[in-house]
Amino acid sequence: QDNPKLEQLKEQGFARIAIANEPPFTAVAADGKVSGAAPDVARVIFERLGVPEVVASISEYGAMIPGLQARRHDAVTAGLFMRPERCAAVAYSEPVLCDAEAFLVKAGNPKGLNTFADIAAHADATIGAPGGGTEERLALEAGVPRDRVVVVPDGQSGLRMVQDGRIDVYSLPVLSISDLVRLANDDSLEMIAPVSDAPVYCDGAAFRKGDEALRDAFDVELAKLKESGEFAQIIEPYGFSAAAAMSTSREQLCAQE
Amino acid sequence: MIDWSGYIGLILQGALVTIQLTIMGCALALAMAFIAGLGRLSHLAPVRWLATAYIEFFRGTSIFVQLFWAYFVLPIMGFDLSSLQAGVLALGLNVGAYGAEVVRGAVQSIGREQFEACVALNLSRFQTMRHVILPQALIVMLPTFCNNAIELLKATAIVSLISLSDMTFQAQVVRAQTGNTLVPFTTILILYFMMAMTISTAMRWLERRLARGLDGVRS
Amino acid sequence: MEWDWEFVWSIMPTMIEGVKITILATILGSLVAAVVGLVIALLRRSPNWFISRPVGLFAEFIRGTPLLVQLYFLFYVLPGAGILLSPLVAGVIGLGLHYGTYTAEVYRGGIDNVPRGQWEAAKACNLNPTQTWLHVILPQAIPPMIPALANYFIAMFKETPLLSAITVLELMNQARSIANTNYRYIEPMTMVGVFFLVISIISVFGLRWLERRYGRVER
Amino acid sequence: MASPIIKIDAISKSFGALKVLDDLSMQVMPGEKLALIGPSGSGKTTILRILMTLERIDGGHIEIDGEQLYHMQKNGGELVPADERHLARMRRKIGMVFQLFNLFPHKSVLDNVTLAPMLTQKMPREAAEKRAMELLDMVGMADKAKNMPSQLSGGQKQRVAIARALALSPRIMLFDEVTSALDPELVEEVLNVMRRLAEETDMTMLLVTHEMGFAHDFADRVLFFDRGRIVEEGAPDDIFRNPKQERTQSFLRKIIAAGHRV
Amino acid sequence: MASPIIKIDAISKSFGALKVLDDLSMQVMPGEKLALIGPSGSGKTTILRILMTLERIDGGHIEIDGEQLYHMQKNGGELVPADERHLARMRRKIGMVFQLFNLFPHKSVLDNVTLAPMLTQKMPREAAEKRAMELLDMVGMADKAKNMPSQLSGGQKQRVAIARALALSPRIMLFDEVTSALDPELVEEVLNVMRRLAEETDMTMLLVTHEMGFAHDFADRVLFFDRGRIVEEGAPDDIFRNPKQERTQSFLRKIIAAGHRV
Ligand SMILES: Nc1ncnc2c1ncn2[C@@H]1O[C@H](COP(=O)(O)OP(=O)(O)OP(=O)(O)O)[C@@H](O)[C@H]1O
Ligand SMILES: Nc1ncnc2c1ncn2[C@@H]1O[C@H](COP(=O)(O)OP(=O)(O)OP(=O)(O)O)[C@@H](O)[C@H]1O
Ligand SMILES: [Mg+2]
Ligand SMILES: [Mg+2]
Repeated sequence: QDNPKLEQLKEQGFARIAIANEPPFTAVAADGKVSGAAPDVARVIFERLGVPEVVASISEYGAMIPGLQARRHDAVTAGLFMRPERCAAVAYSEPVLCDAEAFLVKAGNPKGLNTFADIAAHADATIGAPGGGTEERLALEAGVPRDRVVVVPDGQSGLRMVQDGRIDVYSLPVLSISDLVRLANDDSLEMIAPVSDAPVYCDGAAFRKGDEALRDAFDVELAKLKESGEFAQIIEPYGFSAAAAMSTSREQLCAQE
Repeated sequence: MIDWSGYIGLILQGALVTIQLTIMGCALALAMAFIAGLGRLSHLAPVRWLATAYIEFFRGTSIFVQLFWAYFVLPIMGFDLSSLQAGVLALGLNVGAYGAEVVRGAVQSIGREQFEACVALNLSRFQTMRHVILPQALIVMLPTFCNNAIELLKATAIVSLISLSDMTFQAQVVRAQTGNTLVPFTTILILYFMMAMTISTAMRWLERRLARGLDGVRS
Repeated sequence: MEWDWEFVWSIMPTMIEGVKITILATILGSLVAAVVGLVIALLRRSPNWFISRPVGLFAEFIRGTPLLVQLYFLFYVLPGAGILLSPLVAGVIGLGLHYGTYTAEVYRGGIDNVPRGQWEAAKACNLNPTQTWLHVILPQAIPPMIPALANYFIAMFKETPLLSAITVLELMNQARSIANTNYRYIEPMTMVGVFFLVISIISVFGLRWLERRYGRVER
Repeated sequence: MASPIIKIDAISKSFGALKVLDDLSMQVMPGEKLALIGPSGSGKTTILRILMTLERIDGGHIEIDGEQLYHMQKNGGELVPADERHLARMRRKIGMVFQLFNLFPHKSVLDNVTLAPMLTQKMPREAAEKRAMELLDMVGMADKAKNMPSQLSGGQKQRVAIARALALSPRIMLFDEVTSALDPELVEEVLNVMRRLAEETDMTMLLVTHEMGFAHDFADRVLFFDRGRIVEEGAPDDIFRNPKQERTQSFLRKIIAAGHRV
Repeated sequence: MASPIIKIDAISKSFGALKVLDDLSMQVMPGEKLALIGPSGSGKTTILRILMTLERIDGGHIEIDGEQLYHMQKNGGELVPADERHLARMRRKIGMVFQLFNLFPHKSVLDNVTLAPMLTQKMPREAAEKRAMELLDMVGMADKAKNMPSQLSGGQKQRVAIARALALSPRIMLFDEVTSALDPELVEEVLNVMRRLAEETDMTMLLVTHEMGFAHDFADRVLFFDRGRIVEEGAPDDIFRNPKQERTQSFLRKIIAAGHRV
């Protein structure tokens, strides 16, 4: 099979992946080692494809696709959920990690914000979300005005901003929020999950348009992993459900509105 | 509680990247400062225009914008740069543009009579610059170069925004891992300050060394 | 990727929103810097060692460390101490404090340039220290400093993109938001660059005028 | 008999290792016109600057008009170093005119003269301006009241500086080589103003000068300084015609050789 | 008969609207010592600076040693403006000493003298230093060879500057008021060096000076300039004792009144 990109990766011996440092999707340990469910899956698959190493660089969600286009990364494995317009911009693999959306709010949810629509309806509720992430778009689509959607650089900042009352809601996938809450160990915070007006999303490894051959090779190995049960062994310790990922497909997710 | 030693190690790794960026950026900036600064004094109008365009462009647009441009736009246009290369390029070209004005100002601060003495001694333009003007101008430039180097050091912090794992970036990582903001940021503030002090101490030493020749302590 | 004019026009209104915040932050930051600089300059002249030295060290520290990290500090660490600043306020304070340490040097130079005879004449006229500063020293010291101050004003302007790191929705942040949601970097980033270039070319002429107007003092 | 308005008692002053005034004592009576002469570096300027509190003394006492200048009495009657408030109060009695005029360059001639009365004596603007115009008229500068200092010649500047010092109505005026920075043709206009001043007022005046002829006409008494000490003093005629000390004689010889009038 | 080494033909020079040299012609014979005198602003310095190519001429021609200075012959024989290479070649024949010495402050006395020979004539260091020491010895500065210029008095600096200009062995030396920035007591040491130079070498020398006495002793011929023209020229005795032109007479009268020796 003709796959120049893969040949190139094999030759250089590593693949450059973009991650977000948002546990449990992606994480960087104290020693600088990259872990998290998405990179772990990618590492195994690339290994099987004959690329022994993955080199991760941390990036904002918004910068991932431009970075891919700018050839800064060979793949994005970061919990970048599949959405139609993203499917149009990059070549996704089959689903890997699935998760619903969650809100982080002050204990007792003083403004009673349980859905994106609630936030839109409330006159002065503000929501924080990663720039260029799914949640930012969901909020905007639900009708929250731009000036009430605060772009937050990273999870820790978002947590901090809820604690400090700078924003009312910080939205991330369920597992990310629960990881933040666990780490913060702060009684004044509360998690709302899942958010009912947000669908369950799945991510996949994202490749540059034009690297479909590489993506297809990735898909083949991914399917083998899923079948052998190794897939569940990798992601379930992080709290993800392998069944969820296997019950849907790229085709469905990319069509989902 | 938190095992800080590992995280401090991470920050020190970042410090190495910051130092690397600063040194390479300064080297590029220094080269550009002399090329463009002397270019602006050239007899050839096109060279002068080119130097002026470079200087005004890089001083005019924000370093921030330049960095994002080098990182995201240049590759799309076909220039493949690693993030370190993009960082060094943006920092060096930006600070070099400021340095160019320093070089020009210092050369112009050397009295016209020195140039005339060189004409009377039949030195070529290059010899005049190399042996007479620049050795004197260098001392005038040094204090401002010192400031420029510190500006460059400080500017390296923004490469963290293009995910180059410098000191600021690693502090962010540590913050995300530990949930503690005060410790990593205070640590890097102190480290940055120590680096700045090192630069200014080194420059003062250099200045004294060079000024000695002019004072004529040599006998 | 190709340049897309239609896209440029569609994002123009959003960019202009950002421009407004950028300008607002610059103006407020300059006011803070002007005042902070004066305070630092005056305190550093204090005969009391316990005032002048710590203030001096503080100024050196601020000047030797990156604005970006200082902004993180103001925005994320201070709330831990119960000081909660809105993003814009934190940004303005950060800019003002940082540039205040620069303007302090300008003030110092301007004040030192007032001849000693003026202090003595003020004393012989029996003016008290406040009167001496207000009526004799500052009116003479400030006009020659105006070009240098304006220079820092422009420099600060070009550093406002840093405020995007603490969620201020200024020009750079708007551009990044647009890039994030549309996956297009070329147009918004280039527009930001062009915007800064235009402003700074205009300001070069403004500066020249200021230099002619205030650069020289008659004595 | 009146008591002295200035009483300097065994003061000394050093700059670093250099002893500039050495155990110096002198007294000045109210209304007296004193000329201080002597070679360069002998401490003449320093003594005026000390009286104006531009320098501090290292030891000794100075009494102005019966009050200590650098000391003040604590409740117990004990003398302690003066604080800034005491100094400010004492300075009201003294005015000084400098060699380099030191006009405020950013203020008009009139504002230069009105500034201090308005600020330190809370004089209303009209009153201050009326008085300033009288003084400017006296020094022949009334027509330049609206000018800026940079538009004036040296002699004119110095006359404004004299008016400015007079505006606070000090009891003692100090003049430090007020003509030595002027072009020769401008010296006379300033000296004329000072002559009138000496005749028309009963202010106490201390004058440092190298214009021996003027010192002779102007002064009631001449002090000859050398190396921080008063070597000789007396009536102008005695000092200039019959100096007793060898040092005074050689100084005057040199001055005459250099073409100065005596 | 020898042909002139400098032939200036109808040159003119303006600075903006100010015409500084006006249709000026003159010739200098090899070995001749020429003094250029005249009131301030008459163009004396300008003519030296033009010969040294520090200023360009607006019109006219200059021939040095039979070659055009500002023009060169193209293949066809046609005259075209000189390029930098031609100028550099012509400059080898000319040396200049400036009023303010213009020594290189970052180089020792010896290095000041050796720099140009080593760079422009590729002279090896030893040879250059040997020659430099001879020249420094001639101007009486050999013992200061290792000093920096900042450690020298004005007169010493000027003597080094003369040695530096001589190091390139020019055929023509230009001196522009080489003593006027010196303290009176230092003038003589420089003039002595120049006297020796005039006696011992057959260099052509052009000297601008206000020292009329020196000009008289030194020069074979004196040119009196006024407003960019040569008003009078002749042997020193004729010019200084019996000037024919009214302008020359009044200029010399003024100089004498100001106390200069003639
Ligand atoms: N601020 C100072 N620091 C150090 N030395 C000083 C200072 N002011 C004056 N001196 C020295 O004190 C000595 C006396 O100075 P002073 O100005 O009183 O002399 P003077 O009699 O006024 O001389 P002149 O006629 O030259 O004005 C001089 O040797 C001078 O150099
Ligand atoms: N670079 C210049 N730009 C404008 N004017 C100049 C320049 N150089 C000389 N001049 C003017 O040209 C005139 C002649 O100057 P020049 O220096 O030749 O006079 P000079 O005879 O040497 O006078 P001096 O005895 O004062 O040195 C003067 O009026 C001078 O102001
Ligand atoms: Mg004095
Ligand atoms: Mg001249």
